Amino acid sequence: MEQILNPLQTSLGRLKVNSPVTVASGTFALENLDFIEQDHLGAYVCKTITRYPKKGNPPPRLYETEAGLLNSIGLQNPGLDKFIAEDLPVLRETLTVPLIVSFSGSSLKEFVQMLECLEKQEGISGYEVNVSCPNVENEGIAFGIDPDVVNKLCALLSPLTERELIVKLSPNVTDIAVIAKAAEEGGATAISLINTIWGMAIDYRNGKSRIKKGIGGYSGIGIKPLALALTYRAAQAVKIPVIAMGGIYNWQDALEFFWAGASMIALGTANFIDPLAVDKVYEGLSSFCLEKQLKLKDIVGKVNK
Amino acid sequence: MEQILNPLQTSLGRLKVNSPVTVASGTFALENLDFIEQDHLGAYVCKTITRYPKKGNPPPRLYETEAGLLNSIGLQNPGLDKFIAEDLPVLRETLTVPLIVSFSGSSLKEFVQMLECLEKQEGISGYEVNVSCPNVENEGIAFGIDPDVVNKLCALLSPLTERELIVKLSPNVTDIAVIAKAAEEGGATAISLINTIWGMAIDYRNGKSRIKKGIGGYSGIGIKPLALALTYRAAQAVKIPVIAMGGIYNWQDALEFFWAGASMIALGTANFIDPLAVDKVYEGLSSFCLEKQLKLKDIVGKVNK
Amino acid sequence: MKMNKSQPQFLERAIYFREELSGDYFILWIWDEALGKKCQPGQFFQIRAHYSIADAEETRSLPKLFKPISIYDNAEGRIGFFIKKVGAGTNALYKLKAGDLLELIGPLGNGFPLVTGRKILLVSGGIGYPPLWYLQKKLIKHNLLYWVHGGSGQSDVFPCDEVWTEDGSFGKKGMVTEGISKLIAEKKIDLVYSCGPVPMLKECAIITTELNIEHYCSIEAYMACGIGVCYGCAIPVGQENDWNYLRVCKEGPVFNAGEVLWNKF
Amino acid sequence: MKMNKSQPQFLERAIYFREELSGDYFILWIWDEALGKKCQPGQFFQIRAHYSIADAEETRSLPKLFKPISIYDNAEGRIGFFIKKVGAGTNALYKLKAGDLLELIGPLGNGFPLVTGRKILLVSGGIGYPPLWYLQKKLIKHNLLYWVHGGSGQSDVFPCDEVWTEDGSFGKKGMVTEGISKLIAEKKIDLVYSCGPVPMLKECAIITTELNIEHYCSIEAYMACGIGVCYGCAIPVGQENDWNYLRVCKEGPVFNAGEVLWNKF
Ligand SMILES: Cc1cc2nc3c(=O)[nH]c(=O)nc-3n(C[C@H](O)[C@H](O)[C@H](O)COP(=O)(O)OP(=O)(O)OC[C@H]3O[C@@H](n4cnc5c(N)ncnc54)[C@H](O)[C@@H]3O)c2cc1C
Ligand SMILES: Cc1cc2nc3c(=O)[nH]c(=O)nc-3n(C[C@H](O)[C@H](O)[C@H](O)COP(=O)(O)OP(=O)(O)OC[C@H]3O[C@@H](n4cnc5c(N)ncnc54)[C@H](O)[C@@H]3O)c2cc1C
Ligand SMILES: Cc1cc2nc3c(=O)[nH]c(=O)nc-3n(C[C@H](O)[C@H](O)[C@H](O)COP(=O)(O)O)c2cc1C
Ligand SMILES: Cc1cc2nc3c(=O)[nH]c(=O)nc-3n(C[C@H](O)[C@H](O)[C@H](O)COP(=O)(O)O)c2cc1C
Ligand code: FES
Ligand code: FES
Repeated sequence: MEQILNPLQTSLGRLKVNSPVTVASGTFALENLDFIEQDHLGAYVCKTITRYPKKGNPPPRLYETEAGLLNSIGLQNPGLDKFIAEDLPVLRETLTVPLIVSFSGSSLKEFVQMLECLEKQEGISGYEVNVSCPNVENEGIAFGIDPDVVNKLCALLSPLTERELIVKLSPNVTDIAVIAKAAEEGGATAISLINTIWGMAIDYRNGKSRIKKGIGGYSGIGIKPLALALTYRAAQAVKIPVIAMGGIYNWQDALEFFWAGASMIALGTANFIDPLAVDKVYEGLSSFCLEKQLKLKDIVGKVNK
Repeated sequence: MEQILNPLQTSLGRLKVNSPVTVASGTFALENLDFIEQDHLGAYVCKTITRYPKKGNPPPRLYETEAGLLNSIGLQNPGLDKFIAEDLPVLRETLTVPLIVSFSGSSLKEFVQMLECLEKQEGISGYEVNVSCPNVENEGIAFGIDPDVVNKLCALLSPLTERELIVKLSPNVTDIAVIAKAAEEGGATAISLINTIWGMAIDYRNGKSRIKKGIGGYSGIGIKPLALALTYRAAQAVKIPVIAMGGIYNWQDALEFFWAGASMIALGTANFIDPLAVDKVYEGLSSFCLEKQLKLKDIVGKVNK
Repeated sequence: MKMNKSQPQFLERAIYFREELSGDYFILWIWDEALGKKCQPGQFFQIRAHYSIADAEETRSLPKLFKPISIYDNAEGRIGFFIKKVGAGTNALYKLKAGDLLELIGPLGNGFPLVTGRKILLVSGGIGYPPLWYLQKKLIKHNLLYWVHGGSGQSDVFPCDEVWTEDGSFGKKGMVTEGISKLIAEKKIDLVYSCGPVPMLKECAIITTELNIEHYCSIEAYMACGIGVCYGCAIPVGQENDWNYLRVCKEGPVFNAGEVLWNKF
Repeated sequence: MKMNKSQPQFLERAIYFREELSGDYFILWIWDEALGKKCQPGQFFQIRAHYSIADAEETRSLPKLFKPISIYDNAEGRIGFFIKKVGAGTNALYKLKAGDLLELIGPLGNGFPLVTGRKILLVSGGIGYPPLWYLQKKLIKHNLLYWVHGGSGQSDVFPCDEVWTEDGSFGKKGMVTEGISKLIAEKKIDLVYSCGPVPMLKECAIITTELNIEHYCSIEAYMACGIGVCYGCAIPVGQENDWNYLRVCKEGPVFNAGEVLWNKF
């Protein structure tokens, strides 16, 4: 039997990566590197930053449902300047894998300004443009639901950078294929999906909303079938790579997404459920490929009905 | 302590019902009455019928995921004429609770024709207009995503009947509140939600889609947080009653939906999971109300954050 | 020939005996004379390990669907379910001990047509074995029977007249369908009953259609309700230009093999 | 005063002893000397009954979040978790026996500032008891201590100096916070440590602020990651016009009670 050297090697646009496993923005930080092998990550995606510091939403911000997690963080973050001054140097220092910076703006102009600012910084391999956070109003998600706006945003950003330009889409839309296409045509080099879906939970005894803001973002295993359907739809609609996420807890889950058309997958809630999730998914995929003597790339999109 | 006679009594528009518990179209039929007390149902909703017989989708049509069920039935049904000739007489004979007939058309005209036909039949208390089935193309769901079409459909149908006119909405839209409002303004007397959401599952070993058509409809406990969020949104947007469904398995789940704004709830996948679900939910709600000395009506929409 | 139907019931019954067999097979026995009287060979139950909402609150498990399991044996009220552990549902059943509660819906489905004075070939593959056991007990007095069974290896083999294994570890090596034409000729078979995976049934059906031999097969399908409500278990039945999806749980699980549209699966 | 921090670890440890207490309380003990050396009073672990993906495939349960549990005791490598069964997560812990595996992430959080030569009041409510046990063991040699504990009934009561129960079934009847002002005066208290439900901490903080007494409280919050990554456990800390959401798992769980914005909860 011929040995395949690294069956998990893949690429994200121009970026060659050694692992198809990455992490979902907001669910993984440097602290997690205490638990896993950094080399098992194809890229490191940081928590979404905004132009100005954000306090985020009032607590309670979390609630675990029967099959997933509700969150209402509201993009709490220190803002772009502090990110650049304080966080970025540490990230540059610590990371041996490509850094993808997730950011979100409240207007087209702000997105452009933020990108321009980040372009001046070294040690960034790509951006994840978050137009899909359900936990903030008039920001993020307002952009993600309108194909024309998404198209325009990408058309404004793509000429300004040689780095990877990933657009993160919202599942809370009527037709994700249209939005994915709009991003591609605007010059996005990849799309990622899904962000959390709307979710709510109420204490049946007294009617109290489990999270303060009422509606929050729902993630975890319960959204996997939806994430998989949307990954399939989006992957059918565009030629650029798709980074898939939504309820991936183990390597078997991950494989479903590769078959459906994802080039990379990201672990989100799984990092809370199992600190070793990245390692286990990487190793599971590795063994699968070695055993079946295939390259992961070769199964991407090969779902059969 | 004063005794509340029937704390579960409620009304659906003009229709007084003795129970706020009903069943989701396509998941319950006369066969189920062998297992439960018919009186525990506020109404009986039959499987969606179409103008002409439908074969439905090729098998496999079902797959149980970690937290719910994928289906791809494709509205298999005998068609309107056979329904009227064969099923309706038996339903009339057997039912002691109001009958709601669910139907779906492939054009505005067909919806109107079907309603006219059904109007001539006795023993029907209301209609559930299904504009939201994800398992058929160019039918059902195409209507449910466009507020103008939903509005027009309701405006066409509502003058033709004195019976309850319930419109069943799709969760696969960007803003359910807009669609709910469009239905209300068109003359719907109630809305019901949610129908299944997009879902997919793949055999990780060989890439085979678990259901033949690839993407199917996802129901069950995994969709509960989404259903609850959309119920809350829709109930905030309209004054007409909301019939809520989506992952309700037990009476505690049901209470969450009443707090969120539902006047009635429907059990769908729960009927497969537990043949006694209707009885258990009814009895659980009853005990809860008696213990707390309240009428269920009084908590509708009273969620607090 | 007669078809028997009876109203399905929802019941909870304690397991009074549990048998561990080779490989991943086991038998669960319940005892209910009244229920036993309603059952016919080829019928099945939707069964599940007892689940209570209290479990859900106290533990971390979610309730799941019932699983369709054939009646393997039914004598004097002792009803047996012969089960192979293949996934989560059957694994939960596997873990049950005598005394534990089983949830049952049934008896379900049409069952096999019963006959007298015929020369019958029984063909089973893998977990298609159990319903034929109950069937042959009913047929053996008034018919001539020959039973061939196939499995992938020696742990998938059970008592019958002729055994085939895919790996050749027991009996003849190959697919159980390989020897059928010859057997039909040799034994002058005029009726075939089969149960097993769809490819096996299809193979069998091609042979019986060619030889113009009556053939009833019991078909497996993924089920949700089991009682004819959801239309999830449908398979294509009829003529090429006049067919419909029929429900395995209601119009089946036994179908006239010549009427199943094997190419539309 | 010193604050201790150390890199949290992910570990699997066998339970070497399990104690059943009154009501729904129990203690799980693990043994790890190196780990014990890293722990400080007020710190906690994210813990969970061992879960394997094989469990998920074989059974019907889904993996769930870890649960934050304080260090109750830590002596010569014996680390104790004193737990109340309140929901699914703690129930899964309740079911563990000696020998079973526990998954742990920790030690986490800042811990209580340690002092000498002070007159200290410890105030605990319900499941706020465990971290103060470990704390008082560290403080007792070099400080004067008085510990009041409150619970809803007699099964929520544990060794301390003064007990309050809401139903009056043991000790004094009422909320534990009712006697605090008087105690502070009587015992010339100059430092308060508290742990318990937010309303109790708030009440306590109002009193200590009014009396201008130093007060550290350990706060509970719903957690996902436990390591400062998700920002799910944040609470409002700072001045009315200059505040931020700080993470209970990272900047806490111990906060200066005077800096917590109790009205913004
Ligand atoms: C009418 C009828 C009678 C049956 N009688 C018996 C019986 O007597 N004894 C017995 O052991 N089994 C019987 N079966 C099959 C049994 O129902 C399935 O093995 C069971 O549902 C699997 O459930 P699970 O949760 O354990 O596995 P799952 O997790 O659902 O599946 C495990 C694996 O088996 C495959 N699989 C699942 N269900 C089926 C199916 N229905 N057909 C083919 N492959 C499937 C899946 O693709 C998967 O690879 C019968 C099925 C039917 C329809
Ligand atoms: C830093 C810290 C230290 C802790 N130390 C201990 C300890 O030593 N011993 C101990 O028994 N418990 C301790 N707790 C509380 C413990 O974490 C919760 O009781 C546990 O998470 C409940 O999980 P569950 O799945 O069993 O219940 P759930 O199903 O999550 O909840 C059951 C009920 O408790 C309520 N609840 C859940 N979590 C909390 C919470 N964090 N605060 C208040 N109410 C809640 C819910 O609303 C629900 O009504 C600590 C919490 C924190 C944050
Ligand atoms: C606590 C939490 C915080 C999150 N924060 C962000 C964020 O800052 N930016 C973002 O794009 N997505 C954020 N997400 C969404 C995740 O990146 C991911 O899209 C989603 O959780 C679905 O994947 P999962 O099911 O694997 O968690 C967050 C999710 C969670 C649970
Ligand atoms: C097997 C199956 C068949 C269904 N058939 C229909 C249908 O014919 N018409 C319809 O409006 N909804 C249909 N639905 C959707 C349900 O009525 C319901 O909206 C959905 O399942 C969500 O509720 P649940 O999570 O309680 O099942 C079907 C659902 C299932 C699972
Ligand atoms: S399983 Fe529902 S109709 Fe057969
Ligand atoms: S629990 Fe995640 S930051 Fe505290």
